[in-house]
Amino acid sequence: MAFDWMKIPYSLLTLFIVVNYGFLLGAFIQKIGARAGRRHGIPVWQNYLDIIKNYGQRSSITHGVMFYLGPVFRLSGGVGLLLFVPTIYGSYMFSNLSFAGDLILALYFVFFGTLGMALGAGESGHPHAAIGITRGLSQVTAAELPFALAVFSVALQYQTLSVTDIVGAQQGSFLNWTLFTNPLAVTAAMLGFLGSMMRPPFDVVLAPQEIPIGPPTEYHSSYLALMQTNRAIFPIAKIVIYMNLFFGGADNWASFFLKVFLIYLWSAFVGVCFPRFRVEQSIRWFLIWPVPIGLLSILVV
Amino acid sequence: MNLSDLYNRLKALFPLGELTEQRPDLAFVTLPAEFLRPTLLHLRDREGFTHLVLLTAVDWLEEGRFQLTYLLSNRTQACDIGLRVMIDRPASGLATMDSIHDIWPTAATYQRELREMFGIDFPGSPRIDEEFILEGWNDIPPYRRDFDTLKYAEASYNQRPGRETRDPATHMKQQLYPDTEPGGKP
Amino acid sequence: MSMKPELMKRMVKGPDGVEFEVEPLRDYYCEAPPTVMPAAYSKIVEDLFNWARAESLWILGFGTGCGAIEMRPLMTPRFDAYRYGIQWRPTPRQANLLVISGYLSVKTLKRAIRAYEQMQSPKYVVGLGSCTINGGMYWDSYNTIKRLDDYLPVDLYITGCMPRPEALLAGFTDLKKLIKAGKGEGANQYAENFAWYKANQKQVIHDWDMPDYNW
Amino acid sequence: MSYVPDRSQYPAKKADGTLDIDLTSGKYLKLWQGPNHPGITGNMSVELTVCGDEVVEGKTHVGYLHRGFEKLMERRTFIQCFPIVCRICVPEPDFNEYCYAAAVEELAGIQSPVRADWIRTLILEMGRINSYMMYLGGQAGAFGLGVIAQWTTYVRDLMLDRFEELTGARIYHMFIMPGGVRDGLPEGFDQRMEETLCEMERTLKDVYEVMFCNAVFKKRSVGVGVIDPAWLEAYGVTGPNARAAGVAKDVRKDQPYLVYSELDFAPVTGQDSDIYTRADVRRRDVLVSIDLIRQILAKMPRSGPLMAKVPNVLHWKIPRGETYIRGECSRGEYGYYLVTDGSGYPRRVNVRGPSYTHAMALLERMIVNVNISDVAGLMVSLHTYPPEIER
Repeated sequence: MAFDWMKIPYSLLTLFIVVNYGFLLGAFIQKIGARAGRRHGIPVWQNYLDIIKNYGQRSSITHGVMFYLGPVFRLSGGVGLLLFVPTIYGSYMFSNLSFAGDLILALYFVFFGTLGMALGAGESGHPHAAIGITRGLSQVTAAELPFALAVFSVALQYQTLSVTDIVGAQQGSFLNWTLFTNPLAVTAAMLGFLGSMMRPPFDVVLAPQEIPIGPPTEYHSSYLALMQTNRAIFPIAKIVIYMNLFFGGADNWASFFLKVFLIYLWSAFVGVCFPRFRVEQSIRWFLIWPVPIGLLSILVV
Repeated sequence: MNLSDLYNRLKALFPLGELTEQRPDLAFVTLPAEFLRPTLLHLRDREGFTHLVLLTAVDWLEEGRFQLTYLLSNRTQACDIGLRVMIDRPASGLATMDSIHDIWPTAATYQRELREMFGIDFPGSPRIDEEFILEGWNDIPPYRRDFDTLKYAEASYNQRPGRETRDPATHMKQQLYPDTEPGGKP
Repeated sequence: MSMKPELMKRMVKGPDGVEFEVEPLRDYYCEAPPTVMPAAYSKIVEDLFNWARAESLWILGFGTGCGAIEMRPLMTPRFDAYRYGIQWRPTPRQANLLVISGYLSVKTLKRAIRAYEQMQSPKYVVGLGSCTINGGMYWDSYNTIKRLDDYLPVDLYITGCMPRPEALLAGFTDLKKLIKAGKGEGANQYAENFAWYKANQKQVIHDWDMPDYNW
Repeated sequence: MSYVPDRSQYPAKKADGTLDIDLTSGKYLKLWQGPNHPGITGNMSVELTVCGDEVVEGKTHVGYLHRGFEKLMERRTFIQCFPIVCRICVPEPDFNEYCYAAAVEELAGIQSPVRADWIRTLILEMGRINSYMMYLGGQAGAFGLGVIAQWTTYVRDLMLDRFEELTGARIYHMFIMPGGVRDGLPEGFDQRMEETLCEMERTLKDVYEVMFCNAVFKKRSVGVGVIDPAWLEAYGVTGPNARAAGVAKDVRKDQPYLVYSELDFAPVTGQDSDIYTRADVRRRDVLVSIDLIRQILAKMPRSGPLMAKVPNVLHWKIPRGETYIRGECSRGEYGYYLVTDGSGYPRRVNVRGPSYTHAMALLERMIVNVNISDVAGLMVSLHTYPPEIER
């Protein structure tokens, strides 16, 4: 089909909505975590203030070109991931630039940001950053493995690689969701999801008590603000993929917000009540539990 | 355990000084420096004083001596004995004493502190010459009696004007007890 | 001045067998003195920035003295400082408020200076407790500095030994007022009187084995 | 599936037993943990030499908090020393006050009143609970379980309120004077204390379920950081660190001071001396302290003098003598060695803090071959407070 230029402003609109929702959702999840600690927690608009403050810092230093490009890569990873999956199913405005075979592209984008971050933080030359990168790459790889397996199993199940078609196949009653038609794959993917969200028990990459605070150690003012923006977009984009693949997508913004919030909450709840694994322990955990489930799901399909 | 009995048993073996029974479960004994190591080993292995509580020094400036106190504790008998070793105190430069870090590894820490704070050297003790607490110290060891901390502080740090410091004795005498005889300072 | 061996200029043979020269003081730090950072051109933008800076204070998690013990109650349920946009940052790069929590021994002063210089401007310093003002309890101690503002540009002092969390919250509220009024220019003040501050610092830090300014 | 490290890269030992570490070889990395580090206990620093993911050598550096108390006290009269001793150890200051007061009383031949002894015991136990609460939060936080710190600090604040109504201060109480205590219990103190203790027991129950029954926490802490019982005497290990190794070292039982001989309790011990056991011993020790406070409030005399007869403090001279007073604080044996020379000023005061041995010699011995991730947890599990190392 011919490329429709109108899609570009529309997808930018999607981006705008998602960014704001990401900021608010992040603060809200933090408030929920604070509730567990009998606190009130930060105000919901705190993230905006931090962003403005960080962009408003007057001085900033550099460690080289890759140090600049690191947050940029990360941000483009998040944005790209978001732009190439349909946010709202069936809506012309918010189906973004998705085309056939975009599932592989999405998988690539999930990893893209981490790699860019690794390169950038490596340039900063801080030992804590270096240790954090080695931990992060190994753990993210282990966490992506079950997700990839689950994605393949879903792709086999629906005989397509287009997210749009997969979502379309899940419409109708919620019994058509992959959650019920292929529970094994969903279990594997959700367990892997924990690992990729950088929350306990899999946040040893950023563990403040051990390597403060991992890869972003040297990042400050504007760089940090870029990464915060990405921290708002990237989880949402990832959740959008999960939602489309496993939870029947969303056909209007209301259900979109609701589903994203619930999926996000899943990782937050686990995060509040668990300490963190050591990196080799977490990798072992991923290889023992989710990966076999993922393989099993492929076999079942 | 009765500490005077222990003292008599030890006196048969080593030339000990007088015994000061501070409490029924705490006594101090003076002994010459060369007999310190055998006494410590005897106390640790035969008498069950296995716990080195502390090792510290007292600066008797007037007598020109350092007093090293090795305080040992016997947990099963619930009593402590402190060994006082008097070593002579050079007016400037390091005093010397032999190290006991091979008997109690943790003594190395105490000896590092004594080396820095009193200027007592323990040759052979691990990391003895590294800086322990102070950094870039350029005066006589601060715990010696002839080091005046107030003078040093006023000389090296600029004070904030407006702070009054009075001698409490005279101040409280004027304020509270105008009728008492003046409090003496040494 | 005693130079630590790992700071000396030397030839290093890497794992790949290539010989190269490292001079840590030159390689790892930049020695350019700080410059005065101008405010944003338009006043509205600067006011917006100041408002955001005031409302998101990121404290550097560096407990330099006794006062640090009241920091945990400050961050926990009873006095929940997160409500006011106050958070901990573990690394000086991302913090913009350095809380000197209590007396500073000379050894800690050295680390505090380096932590302060690694923070990004605008940055603020809050002195906690009487001992940062005039020595307090330790007025005659040979190892603690007596007035903090000779060595770092202090924006605010919080008195007490030690200050209660309520006092800390009140102090931070006042600091926010200062910043919103555009008075929180400690970094520029440090840059303007750089020579004076350095002279004071080197007067008490006898083994100065670091660059004059590390970022 | 236990973690088997690759020792092929490890440094060889030199003749004098020290490791032969060539930093220019690129095999080793120097990591400074602290002083500006969230995982460090207070303001100290550990210089780690890591090889791969494991520590091959660790050196403790202290002195960032040195104020020279032992020098300052030599130029202050006996009563002037009293307000500054509590500054030596911040999280549990009362032991400084008690040990100093008891030492002065012994050398001056003063007998503190019975009622004062009971109140002193009460204050020491309250301080012990505070210190343990700080520890539990820190131990969980070192392994990334931040919520425990929130809960324990919340109940610690409640206990600080009791301190406040008793002594008038949150942290530095300056309540145990040489000769007795400043004041008696306020009105209705027992009942409010009882509420606090109940709240504390509830919180400890939650802590037990979330922290000690947590699979991940066990995986991190069981079998990590073991203290060999053979090291106990060599490194002068005391307190919970020794009790977790199966040795019931507790000054409160071995050499009862104050009124502990009239109280009924048993030292808490554990067997396998790892991080988990040390944490569990301290958790159970809090329960013991709670029980002790209840006993004290039930048994203590409600009337009687609070201060013994003390000579005019302005020219209070104490004859020449030396003594050592010890108490069981939350980290181990806390002691004051006081020497007087007949003048109005102490000749020499030496503070023996348990962290002095735990954080220096013992930590440097234990930290070898530990994963970087566990260093923070190991350090916290020794429960060291830097201020009492360097005074």
